[in-house]
Amino acid sequence: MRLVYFSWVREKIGKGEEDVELPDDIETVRDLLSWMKTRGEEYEAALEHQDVIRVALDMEHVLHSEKLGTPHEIAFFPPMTGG
Amino acid sequence: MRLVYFSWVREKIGKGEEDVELPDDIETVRDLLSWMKTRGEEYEAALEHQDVIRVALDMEHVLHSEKLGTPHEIAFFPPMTGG
Amino acid sequence: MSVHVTPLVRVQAEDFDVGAETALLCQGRTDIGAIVAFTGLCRDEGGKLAALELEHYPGMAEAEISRICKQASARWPLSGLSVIHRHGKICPGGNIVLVIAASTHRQAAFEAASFIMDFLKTRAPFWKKEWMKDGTAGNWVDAKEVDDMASERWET
Amino acid sequence: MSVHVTPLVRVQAEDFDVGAETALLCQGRTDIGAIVAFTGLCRDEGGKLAALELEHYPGMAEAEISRICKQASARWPLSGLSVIHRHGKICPGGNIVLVIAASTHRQAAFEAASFIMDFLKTRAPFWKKEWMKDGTAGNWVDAKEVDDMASERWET
Repeated sequence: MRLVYFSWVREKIGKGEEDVELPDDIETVRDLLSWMKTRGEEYEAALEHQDVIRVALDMEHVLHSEKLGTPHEIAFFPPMTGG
Repeated sequence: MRLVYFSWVREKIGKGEEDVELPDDIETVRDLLSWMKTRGEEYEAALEHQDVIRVALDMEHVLHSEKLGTPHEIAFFPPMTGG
Repeated sequence: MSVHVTPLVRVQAEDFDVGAETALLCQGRTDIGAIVAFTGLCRDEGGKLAALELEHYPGMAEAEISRICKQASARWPLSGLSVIHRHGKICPGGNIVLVIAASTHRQAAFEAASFIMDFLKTRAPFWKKEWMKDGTAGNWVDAKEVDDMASERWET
Repeated sequence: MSVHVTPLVRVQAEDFDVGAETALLCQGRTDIGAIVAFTGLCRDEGGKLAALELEHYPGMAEAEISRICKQASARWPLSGLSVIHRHGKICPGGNIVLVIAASTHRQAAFEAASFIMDFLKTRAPFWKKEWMKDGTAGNWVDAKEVDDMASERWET
């Protein structure tokens, strides 16, 4: 699974993207976030305020309650500040 | 007193401007409009629907109830359709 | 929060360029966050219209637009304001009016430009005559009730 | 009354020109009555800011802007729509975003442009980092609650 990170999530994790094998028991986006935080202190720091973290599956915004499914790419980032 | 006309008011009266001596007993813009209509059938036709006619004194919109005062220029025209 | 701006107001037969006018308004400024440029164009009315002829009241047109700009400046914190209104014959696709409102924040720029357009329609002394493709003598365009309503909504 | 438009969506490092983009949108058209062009610019924050750095999510940025445009087209009868969002380092006074909405009538053009801007702020994957003149490492700009409120007002 391809994971991509942006803005201060990227900076805190220390990389912009990586390929990761996810455990089988992850059902929702929220489960994924919880598991991500166990992957090391940089992940824990980046995803600490879990509620503000936005997640996109294959470039579409999803709620944390959404089923994860089998996307090609999962993105993690803070609230957007464009425009 | 300089009178100026625009749009179909100008076309119906048949001229764009004229200098006119006003009678002494005109107090309001409404009095002026009533008197104007007595000046000939072209004026009567142009100002027939008196309520829709807009009047400006020295280039400022006024209500028909306004006192006429002593402006240099009085303009008569239909509702505006610019923009 | 009231920012004093000197609005640029022009009534002219010549065409205008939204890019050039926007650049002029921003020249050397680094405090502007939002610019809303409204352009009003001549529509062909389903292919029937040959041209619009815009008559105006010289002097009062500029004065009335300036009064509308002053009201907008008093109501919203604007960094810049330009209004250009054309007169004379304008063909379908041609520009009629340009309103540019600049501000620190977008909401002020949007509202000021919309406010100015609503009042230009109902207060600025311009009249449109239609010249049709079939050669019939032009009719004067009727004022629209919807425009009166649009300007009245700002009174609340 | 729904007019099908193909929105022009571009995410680019290069600057844009509001005049050229407006001309492109109107090219050969005689049915457009109103164009609203919104330009968002980099402010200097009282002289303290050296530059904004805009990070974006390539692919999703274009996709999300296209989704926002589609919603606007479904909601208002638009004749044309262009959205350009820049990324990379942008100095004070520089352009960040351009939204052009064209319609037969002005209200649709104003509302569509305003709607698109509100949703660009809250949905398009861009993030701003501030680089200060005193050399301090940039902070990431915080999302504003006022922007969330602005996009929520369209839900009524």
